[in-house]
Amino acid sequence: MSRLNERFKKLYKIGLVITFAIFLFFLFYDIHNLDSDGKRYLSEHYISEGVQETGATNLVASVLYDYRAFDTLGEATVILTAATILAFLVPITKATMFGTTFKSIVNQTITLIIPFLAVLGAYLLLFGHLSPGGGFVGGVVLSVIPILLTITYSVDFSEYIFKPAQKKLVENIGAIGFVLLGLLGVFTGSNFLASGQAPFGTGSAGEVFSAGLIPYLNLMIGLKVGAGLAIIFNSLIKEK
Amino acid sequence: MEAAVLVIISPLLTAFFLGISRLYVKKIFFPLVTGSAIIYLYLLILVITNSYPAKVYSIGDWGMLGINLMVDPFSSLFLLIIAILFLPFIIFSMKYTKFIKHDYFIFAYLMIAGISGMVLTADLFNLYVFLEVSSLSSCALSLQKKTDRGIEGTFKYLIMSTLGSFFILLATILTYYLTGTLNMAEIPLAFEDIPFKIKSTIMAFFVFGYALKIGLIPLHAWLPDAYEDSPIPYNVLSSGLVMKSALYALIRILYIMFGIDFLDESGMLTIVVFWGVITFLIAHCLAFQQSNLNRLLAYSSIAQIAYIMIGLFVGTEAGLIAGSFHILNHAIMKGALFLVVGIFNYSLTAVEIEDIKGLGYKFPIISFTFVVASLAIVGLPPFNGFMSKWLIVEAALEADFVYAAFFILVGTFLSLTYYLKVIVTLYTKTEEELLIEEPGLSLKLPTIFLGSLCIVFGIVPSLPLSLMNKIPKFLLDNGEYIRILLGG
Amino acid sequence: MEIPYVVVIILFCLGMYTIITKKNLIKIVIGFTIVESSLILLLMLVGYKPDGTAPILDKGYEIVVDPIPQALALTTIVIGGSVTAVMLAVVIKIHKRYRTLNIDEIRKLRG
Amino acid sequence: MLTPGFLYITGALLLLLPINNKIKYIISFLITAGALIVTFYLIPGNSLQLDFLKLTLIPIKVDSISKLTGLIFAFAGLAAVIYSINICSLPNLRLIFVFIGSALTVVFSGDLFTLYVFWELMTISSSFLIIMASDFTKKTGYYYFLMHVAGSLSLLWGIFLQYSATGSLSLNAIEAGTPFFLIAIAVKLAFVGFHTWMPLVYSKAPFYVAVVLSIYTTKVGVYVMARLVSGINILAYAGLISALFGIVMALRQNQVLKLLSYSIIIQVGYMIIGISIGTAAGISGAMFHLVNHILYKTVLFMAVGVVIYTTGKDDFENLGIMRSKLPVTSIATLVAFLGIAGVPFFNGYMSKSLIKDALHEPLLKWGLDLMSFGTSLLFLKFIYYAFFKNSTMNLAKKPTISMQLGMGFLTVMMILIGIHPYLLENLTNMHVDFNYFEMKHILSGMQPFLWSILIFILFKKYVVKKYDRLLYYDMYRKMATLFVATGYQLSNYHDGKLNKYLLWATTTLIILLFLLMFNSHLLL
Repeated sequence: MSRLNERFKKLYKIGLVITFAIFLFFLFYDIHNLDSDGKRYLSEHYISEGVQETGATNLVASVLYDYRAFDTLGEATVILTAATILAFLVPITKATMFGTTFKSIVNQTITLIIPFLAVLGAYLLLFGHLSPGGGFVGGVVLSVIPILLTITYSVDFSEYIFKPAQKKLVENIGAIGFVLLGLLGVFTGSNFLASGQAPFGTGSAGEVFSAGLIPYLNLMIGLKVGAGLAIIFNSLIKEK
Repeated sequence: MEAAVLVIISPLLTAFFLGISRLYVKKIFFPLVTGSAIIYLYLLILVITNSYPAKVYSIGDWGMLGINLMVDPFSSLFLLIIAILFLPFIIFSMKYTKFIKHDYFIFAYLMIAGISGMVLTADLFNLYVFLEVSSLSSCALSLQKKTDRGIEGTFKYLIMSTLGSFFILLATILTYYLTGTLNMAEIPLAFEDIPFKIKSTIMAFFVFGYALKIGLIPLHAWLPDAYEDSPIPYNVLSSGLVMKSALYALIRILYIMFGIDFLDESGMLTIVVFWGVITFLIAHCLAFQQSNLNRLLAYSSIAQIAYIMIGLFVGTEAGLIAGSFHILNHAIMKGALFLVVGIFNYSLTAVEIEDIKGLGYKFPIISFTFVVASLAIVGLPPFNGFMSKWLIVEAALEADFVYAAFFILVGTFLSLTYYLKVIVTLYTKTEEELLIEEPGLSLKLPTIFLGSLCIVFGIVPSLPLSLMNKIPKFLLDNGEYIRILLGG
Repeated sequence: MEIPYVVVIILFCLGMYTIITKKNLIKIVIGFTIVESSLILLLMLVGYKPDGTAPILDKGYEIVVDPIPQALALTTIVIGGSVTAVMLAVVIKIHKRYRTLNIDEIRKLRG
Repeated sequence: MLTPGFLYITGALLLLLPINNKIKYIISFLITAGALIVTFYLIPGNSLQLDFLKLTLIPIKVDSISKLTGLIFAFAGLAAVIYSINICSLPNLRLIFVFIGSALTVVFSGDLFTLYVFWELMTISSSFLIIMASDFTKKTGYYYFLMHVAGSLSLLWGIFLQYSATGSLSLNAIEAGTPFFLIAIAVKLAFVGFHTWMPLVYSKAPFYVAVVLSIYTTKVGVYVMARLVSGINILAYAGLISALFGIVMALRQNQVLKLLSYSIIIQVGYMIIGISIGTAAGISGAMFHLVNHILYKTVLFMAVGVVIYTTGKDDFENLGIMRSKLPVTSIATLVAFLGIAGVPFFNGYMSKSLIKDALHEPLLKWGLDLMSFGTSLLFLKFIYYAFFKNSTMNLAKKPTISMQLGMGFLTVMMILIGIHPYLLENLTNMHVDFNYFEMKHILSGMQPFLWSILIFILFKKYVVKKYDRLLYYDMYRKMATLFVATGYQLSNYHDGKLNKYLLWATTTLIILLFLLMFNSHLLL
């Protein structure tokens, strides 16, 4: 009897999911048959005017850090929240990591790789408005450095090089910097997070020091994401 | 309206600075928290008093190209709730929290920032982002005690709310796909020539996603679990603001994006009212069974939210006013109730109904506050809950939802059964010698403040209603909202 | 052109199925990541134009894909990643307290 | 305009201040006496309007009926407060003040909203009075509160129906939702079937609570019935049935307070009959009966209260102490007995004969005689135990002066009304063309009393007998059990399995989608 019940339950679940799939299928089919391409005035405006208006050739960066920079502030806050939750969940005392020891060749290679990673990260951060990359990507690359250290050496060593408190500080400075850069617009008489409209202007598109606030915002987000991801990784791995 | 954006930014900044203060300068903790709470209160009042006529603030001066914030009476209602609850919450938590205070206040400020962001934004994706900020930090707050039950409840909360978020995100993406914009004023214009079926499916996703966060039955199961072992001051904000902000977003989306005509045509109004009736009847039955005060109040929150849903979804002007009034009242009443439970919990770690036996004679004023707030939440005169329930029933009758109106009264009776159970226990004498830690003034004062608001708003309901009377103008007719947003 | 949408549907429903049937906490979290990735895929599809190039306008270009969904996708990835991290951390805590990952045994809260 | 109800509520607030005993006495006396004087000088026809939200409220509106009721309420309030001031604690005194104040406001309210608010306030204050009174009354208070709130919610629903049908809240005869108004009133005045709270509360609660409650609770129901649903002839029979039920139940009781509470049901039966006739004579008869009933029933409750106070219990045997040790109480009891039995030249006679005279249907007239007969039979039992049966009881403590003072007031008033029945008419300008001392009326008033004495003497051993408890069936408790069982079942479904919760959620999604796809107007 209970087996029959169990089987019925399973069938019921599968049925639910399939019904839902059919709904989704019809929905997508209907939407797809609609002619909705004519309505993309917003994206067309971004593509045709975006470079002049924001001064960044990377349109994704101009959307992320200029048109919709407020979203970016929100998601930066989400990472900060996540990092704070993880740091708070994990006890402050040192936890041991599963004991893996690597051959010395691994250790040596890591020390060689790290400078390159740092340079790559810095490049991605600083040229985010000109080429593929940006704060998030650069931040992730930067965070790989402490992660690699953690994996190859140990949590202890990694936290000896980059102290948790310092990472936290960098993260908070990144977030505060973002907000303060945004407030710069308010102080110069225009709106919050204004870059092109504020008196400091956009510069000429294509140069490093152009696009108003975007490079600096990129830098701040990069610091924040890098520190945040490092904290998250270390906290997850510290638990046994 | 620089203040509008500062309402979102200032708690964020406070949270970030608290993060630094936690590591390096612990001394500035107290002035930072209280000082910024007071500044925040000032900002809120500034925004609320300027909320009519509605104003638009464009972030980065992009106008229609970027993200806009909009302050209108409905959003200022939520800012008013924040203004009423936040300072008492801060003062109460200062004394109450025995765990790591810094983290607790960081999350609290992040949550408030997320909620005010949700309330003010006029952009669909921005709404989603701030929803995530508030729900993630809300999870973090419910985790603060790090007990087994707390962690389990938080996990359930996290799973359910993430599921809801995904559906909201799915609907948001599809909306962008169909309209090519995320601005809440342009979407309804572009929505006009979208086929009926597509629109109603997208609406179903929105409703489902937000209903998970609001906790309508049977999507409610995480809610009492998340409340059971979380810090009690957090529960005040959780039931008063987190649930409500999801409700706010739902109302915003449905009334502005889809419009009242579509809601009526697709039958959404009928469905939600029926759903609300089912919800509060079951929630009252379940609440009677609880022996844990937090769970009892959680179930009662579900029921009260259902009343609010009925008020807001009967689709008339009176209904919107009544529902909004009940949002405010419920925040106050539930806040007072939770704070009283918080005091009991602080003084003698009581959470079960059995534990509070005889406390009515030991804490006369606090217990009286409890009695007042619970009678108010049941909906007996002359307290504020009665006024808003009266308005809701009147609106439901006016809109021909006679069964809903009738069952609201039945629900009132059912809710009395369990609140009275608690009150009777409170005033039953016991022989036991209780070890009591004296609650200081900083615990008592916020509680009494909220309790007295219950009486004041019950006797002079025109005080808050003067703000709420302007709400329907911006919701019932989305043209007004669109005009102001586009014009700004 | 239709096939990617079918993939989105399949991924979404697979994720949903994982979430509602699996008993292991880690598997449930994996279900969430599957759902999330299907949504990111959907975002990419929304912005896609045939023969479009990446929205970086430093050289000559003819058709550029919609940049907004790409920005949204980045945001979604970050939020999804954060939520997953928090979920995993809570799962670790649960495993430490309850000594199990079976969801049917984690039920101290009832009623 | 100063209203008596407002005065009382102010008094309750004043009592919140930290005060000593002396000031408590002064405040109480000033408030109660002040309220009486204010009520006395209210002019029929006065009213006050107040705008509240979208409603126009009339918190005070005086006419002759409300003035009469208000006067007796204020007078009995004075007596009751004096009676209980030394016995009850300060919080309870506050509650008593709120209770009396809201009862007085109900009486003078001119619209349904005010009526409802203060009706509910009466329920709240009286319930807390019961709950706070002692340790044994917690469950009783719970029961009482739920029952009365059910009643008042029914009133509220009736008001909503009336409001949406007519668009006004004025206090006129009801046009829509009459059944709901009837349920509300039935609970308040303890109609048979809705009476279960009354014997429970009056026997369990401390006696001073019973005194205060018995003055106002049921009478407010009667007053509101006269206001809203008067003249429904069929209800006269219902009142008769209720009264006969009351007689049967009262005869079987072993506790004096229970006997008194069942006898309230009988007396309320008179008033229901009077109101249901609908003529001016009938209604004024009912209102006069209300006044008289308050007087003698309060005195009886007070007397039993003195017995309880001095001996500790309210068994019939304890009543015997009256004759030997409590002279004031004995006199008061005797006067009250003669009043309630309807003996000419005592106060009950006046209103009873008024109601009888207004009746035209023979069946009801017979019924009325039967009720009078039953009542006097009941109280003969009471009197028998109090004065004729030998008792060996001893006084445990002396009754306080304030108790006797309160009782004395009412007794004097009773005698006054009995000797000069036109007093009430003159007081309120409700003139009924009726000669109380016509031989015909005196004879018909005497008959049931004399018959009852005869029957009592003949069948004494059946009347004065300890009965077993009747099979006790309470429908409301059964319903409550059902509610709890349902809740338990529902709560069992929440067994903590996350999979289950997720499954519920998904199912809801699918249902929602289906509802929206296939237009849900048809389904719901």
